[in-house]
Amino acid sequence: METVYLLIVLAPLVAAAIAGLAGKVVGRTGAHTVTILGVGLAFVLSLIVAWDVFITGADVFNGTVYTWAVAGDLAMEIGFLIDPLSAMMMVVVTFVSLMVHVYTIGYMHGDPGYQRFFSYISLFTFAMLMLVMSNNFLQLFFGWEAVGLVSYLLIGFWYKRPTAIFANLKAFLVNRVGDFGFILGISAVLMYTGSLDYYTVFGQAEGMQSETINIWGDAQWSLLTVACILLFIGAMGKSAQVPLHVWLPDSMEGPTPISALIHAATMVTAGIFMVARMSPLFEYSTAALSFVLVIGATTAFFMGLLGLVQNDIKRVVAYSTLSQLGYMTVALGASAYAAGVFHLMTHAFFKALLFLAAGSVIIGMHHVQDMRRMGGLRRYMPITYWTCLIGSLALIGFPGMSGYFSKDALIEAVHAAELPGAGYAYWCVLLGVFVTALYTFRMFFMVFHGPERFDDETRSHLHESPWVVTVPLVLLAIPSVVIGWLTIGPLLFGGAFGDAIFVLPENDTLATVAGYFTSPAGFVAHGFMTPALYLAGAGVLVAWFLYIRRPELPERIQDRLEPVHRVLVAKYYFDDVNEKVLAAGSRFLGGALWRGGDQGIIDGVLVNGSARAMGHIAGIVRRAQTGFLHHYAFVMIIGLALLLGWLLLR
Amino acid sequence: MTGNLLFFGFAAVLIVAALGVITSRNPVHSAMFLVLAFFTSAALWLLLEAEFLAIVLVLVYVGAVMVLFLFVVMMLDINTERLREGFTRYAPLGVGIALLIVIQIGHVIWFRGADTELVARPEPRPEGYSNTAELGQVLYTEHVYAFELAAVILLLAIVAAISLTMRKRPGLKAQDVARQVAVNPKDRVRIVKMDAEKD
Amino acid sequence: MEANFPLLSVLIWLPVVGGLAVLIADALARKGVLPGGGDRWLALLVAVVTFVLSIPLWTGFERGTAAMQFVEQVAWIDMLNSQYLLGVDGFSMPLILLTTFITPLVVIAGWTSVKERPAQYFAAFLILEGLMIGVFSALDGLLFYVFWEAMLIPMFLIIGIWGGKRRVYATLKFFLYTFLGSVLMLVALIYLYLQAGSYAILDFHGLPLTITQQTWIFLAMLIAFAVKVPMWPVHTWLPDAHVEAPTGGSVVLAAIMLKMGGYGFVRFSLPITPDASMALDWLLIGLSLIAVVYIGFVALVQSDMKKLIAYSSIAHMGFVTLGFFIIFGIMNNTGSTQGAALALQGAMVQMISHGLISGALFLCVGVMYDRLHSREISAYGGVANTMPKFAAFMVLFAMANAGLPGTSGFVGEFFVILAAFQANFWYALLAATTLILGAAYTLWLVKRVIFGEIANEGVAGLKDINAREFGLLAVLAFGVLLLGVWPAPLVEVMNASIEALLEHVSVSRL
Amino acid sequence: MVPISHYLMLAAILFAIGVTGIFLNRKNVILLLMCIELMLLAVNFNFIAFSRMLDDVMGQVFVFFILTVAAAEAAIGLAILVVLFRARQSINVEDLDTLRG
Repeated sequence: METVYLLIVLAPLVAAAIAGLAGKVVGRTGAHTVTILGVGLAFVLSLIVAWDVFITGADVFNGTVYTWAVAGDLAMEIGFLIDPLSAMMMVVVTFVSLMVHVYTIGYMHGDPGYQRFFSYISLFTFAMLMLVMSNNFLQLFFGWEAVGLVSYLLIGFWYKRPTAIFANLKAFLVNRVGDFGFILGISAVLMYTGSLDYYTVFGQAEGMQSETINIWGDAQWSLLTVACILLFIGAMGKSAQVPLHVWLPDSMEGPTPISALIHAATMVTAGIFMVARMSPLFEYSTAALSFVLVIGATTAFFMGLLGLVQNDIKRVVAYSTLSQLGYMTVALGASAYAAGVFHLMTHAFFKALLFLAAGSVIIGMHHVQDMRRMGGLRRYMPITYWTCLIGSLALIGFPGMSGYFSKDALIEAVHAAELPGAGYAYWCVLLGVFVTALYTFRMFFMVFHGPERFDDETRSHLHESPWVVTVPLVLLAIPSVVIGWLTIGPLLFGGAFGDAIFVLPENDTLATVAGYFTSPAGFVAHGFMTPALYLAGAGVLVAWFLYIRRPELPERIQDRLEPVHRVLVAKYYFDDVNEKVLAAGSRFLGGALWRGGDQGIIDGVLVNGSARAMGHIAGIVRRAQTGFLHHYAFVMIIGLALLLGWLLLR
Repeated sequence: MTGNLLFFGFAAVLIVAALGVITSRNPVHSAMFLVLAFFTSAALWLLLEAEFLAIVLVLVYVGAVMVLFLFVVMMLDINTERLREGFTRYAPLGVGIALLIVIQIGHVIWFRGADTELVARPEPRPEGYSNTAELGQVLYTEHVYAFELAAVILLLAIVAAISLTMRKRPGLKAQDVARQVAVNPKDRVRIVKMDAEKD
Repeated sequence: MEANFPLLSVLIWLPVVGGLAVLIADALARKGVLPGGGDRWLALLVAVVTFVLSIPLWTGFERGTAAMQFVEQVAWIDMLNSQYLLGVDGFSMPLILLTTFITPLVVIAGWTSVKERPAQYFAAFLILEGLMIGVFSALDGLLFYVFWEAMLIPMFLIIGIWGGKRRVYATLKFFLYTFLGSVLMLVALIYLYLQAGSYAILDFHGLPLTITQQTWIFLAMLIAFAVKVPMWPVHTWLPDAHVEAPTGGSVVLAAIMLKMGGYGFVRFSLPITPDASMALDWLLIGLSLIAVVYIGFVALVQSDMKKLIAYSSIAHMGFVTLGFFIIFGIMNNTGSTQGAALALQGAMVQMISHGLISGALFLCVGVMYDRLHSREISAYGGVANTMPKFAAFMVLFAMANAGLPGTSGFVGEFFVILAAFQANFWYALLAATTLILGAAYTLWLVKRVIFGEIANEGVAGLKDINAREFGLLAVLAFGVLLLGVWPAPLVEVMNASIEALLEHVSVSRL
Repeated sequence: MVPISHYLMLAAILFAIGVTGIFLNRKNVILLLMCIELMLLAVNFNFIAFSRMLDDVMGQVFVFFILTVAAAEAAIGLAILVVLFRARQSINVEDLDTLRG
């Protein structure tokens, strides 16, 4: 089996290398053929692996590929851990990646950086697979940073655009802030366990509870809590949780396929995956779980609100992604890891679908992204319309759709949680459902219904996208509908994740949910007894009322709630604080240290100052060196006389 | 007593000559006074039975060095007036210090040196004593290296003096064979293309 | 190769003699005896042969032992009991290889860009190479000192003759700074000689010294090594020297000369004065962390590319000294040497990796400077449009500089941060800020230089790198990636020496 | 014979005159050189006197070498003087201050 795993990882890498290094040789067709083949191979093999793991019930594979380095007696290795969690992630990653590859043929048609783009997304697939298949922290961190790198390259893919290269720098730096915490978390884990291997570390998690660390003054902190919170800061960066979310909306500067693949379906969920993977650690730290819960809830609700005031179609979807990531995080905080990961999977499908649909709209509109200049597109782009509708329904949790199962399960789990902050989290996720429905259908109605707000020139070119674009849409729409129905049973309540996810009995909120789960149909029926469903319905209705029935109303509401609107448009001033305080502050500090410290004190006072002092002293001393022989003779003679006198008088 | 008489006579002349050296307005006179000082010194050294050195002093100093001095003084057209500016400015200081030194040394000699060999009169050398032979004995045996070194220093002085004062005359036509051989046609010949003149 | 082949001597003297040969060949070419232009080929030949000869050092190196290998011993100055004693262990061998690896690249880099006195330029680098290998392989204190000082001369000439506008100021600063340090080191060496009765460094290691003696020796050597590393606050010579130095000079300075300071710490300070090192580790750690954080901020605001990279060098070298001096805290906290080994390992790998990365970055700046004759960031913008291949390399090296996993820049930083946590939470926290700061200054540089619209006509007229430059950068890129993906061979070479050193320092001398 | 002390006294006076000469003629290089010769002569006197007193020929050997070196010194000094005069048309010490910083 090991060869298969290696092949899964290496096929995209080799394809990326061919497309990237020999792009001119293989040409455009060659580039997309070879990368699609590579990723396709990885997908097929991932399916086989998943079949093996879930259906056949193969043992967990935990093996080393090669030893990266041995320092002292600490062996750092590159290896694979194939268990249900990673098998599921592999399928999701390779499937969405494959769809995006195909879609890209249409979307990037005619772009001069065609080969480069395929190389990057294949490379991304490789990095993401390394991340999810890792069996140790080192490789996890490698994949973690590597996906960040590719994300950086892809956001800045159109490197001539000032906004794009600003966004990619910002994305990388914000991610680095997360990684800063992440690497410290890994250090904490290593310090106690003396190992970077997952299983070794998890085996000692229980003992780590009683360990303390002295950070400030005499206060003793639980090492486990510190480690978990630090690790979670890494997840906050990658999965864009408040306050490290600021990079994700800006990352929409990248081409749309990237937004679908990296900034919706896979990379941003790496943080969720990581926390789920670390469940044996997080479970023992209530404080850390609480922290996760509150951060997630805040992201879920408040980022959703921002989606209401955006006019760029991609940004609406981006804020919805933020909000949904918050949902997943909430689930993690409530110890419902399985629900979080389940939502991760369903979200990967329907959000990729929504992004690709948005991309399809953008192709149709000739790269216009402002929803205020769209409307009534339903007639021109039927396939996009229907697939987008499916995606939207899945997103808001329409009964029976995949999103319904995952979201409902996690809301119920949060409801059952008893951690500090669980009440706040519950209200956030519940209200979030209404907000989600509102902004989703606001977008949907503004784009596909209502009056046409574009000129005739655009209308003449408007038509459905080519098949390479629509086929992935359809292929993604299928799992968006059915995947929840099919997998909720085994994944959430059937213990399909096995030992990959560890939950303490007293934290097991999903067990409470399992109490009223009999079958998928029964779960749908149960949904009608919870407020979430009605809130979602209300959201759709309000959207319909505001944007179809009375389109003049939003303006008036906006005027009435001017302060609120201003705060929302300014995105809670996060960007302003970051730019004006943190970035400008750093530059100011750097300048002050450089001019004041290096040039002023060290060079000015110490280095050149000592040189000046030396010159000054020499200036005094050199007056003795007149250069006149008689002065020297005089001094010599005086000296002689004094010496003689001294000899005589002594 | 003739010894005493001779000593005081020569000593007086020596001091007068030395004073002449430093006070003469004309450098030629100074040089001449110096010659006189050397002569009297040679005589005094003879009294000390250092015959060889006395002769050397006359031959080398009077015969060679002082002649050199005179040459230079006469050859160079020196404005002595400017050189004597401020002649007396530091004179009191110089004389004072000189007196101080003399008094100090005298003090050492007369008071510290009383009742020692210093005030004793040395016995005359026995018959047949040759200062030159004795000096030659040690110079060519014990101090032969130093002697050779002194020779080298003198040689060096000659070479240095010549090379310092030698002048390259402008417009001197000399050949440099090495450069002539190393000539490259490219450096010498320039081929100029010109249009043929029409009309 | 038979056992008693004087490999190290050949490595030292071949480049020196080769350098002189280049000078002679040039002189003869001027006289017309030899055809001109052969000097650079000769220089390249010598550099490559030296590199090839240094490979047996790697292949023939015995991994499992900390003992000195390839030892050569010849009486030198009997009166002082000083010997011509050479040898390598796990600390010095990789550094020698780094030296022999970088020098041919420097020669190639200067192939056409050095217009003035090219023969002397290449000769200076070859002689410098020999002397640097001498520093790394000398096991006799006096011999070490001679190489250490002699090395300054070619570097002094390189900056002073082929440097930029303010080269005189830069050379003087460089020379005086390093000289100040080395004089104090000489005092310490003489004192050690008086105590030990010989100049052999290994004899110094075994000296029983009181804490007062150790402290003074430690401080005297500290200044020498701290200037070379350079540590805050004796770092200000480096930006000036780098800015004024020609490309090759910057590369050698950053890639190899800075490593001498770090090497000095492991060869002298730690083993000779372990108790003083332990007593004063707070000082070194403090200075290292200041280097990481303070210099990180300073690098952010530089407008001159070379200066920015120079400051980033200081920050990265901060990790080296941090790695060396947290070991006491770690051994104290955990009671085992595992974390300390990680720290030392990280510091050593960081040295090698920084040699490759900073060398590569300076070469990149050199490539641009050759074309536009400006080092100002503002003179560029959108280089990726006209130089795509170059841009790819530049981004790769920038990422390596920012410590991206999979590149060599990651390995050392990762090790040191992991280990620092075991000494103190705050050490690790401050050290880890380099993840943010390093990325910030490097990628901001990339953003302003490489990305964006074509900024001006100069950039519009840029030609992409030629085959020579491509090969140069590709070789370095390969090294950077190889070390990042598979550092095990390098780490393995050092392991035994590190274990032995830890064993050595953990026993108090008092 | 005269006591040795007389010679020493004479030498002291000679030396003092030489010193005074340097102060008086501080601008004329030729006279400075002559004063130095005077002082050397005084030194030689002492050597010879002590050599006589101690009956040791070493003192005279010293004088011999001093004479040699002084001759060489005078030769080179005068040569420099000539060159200097050619270049500057002056032998005034105060004009020779190019090396002063």
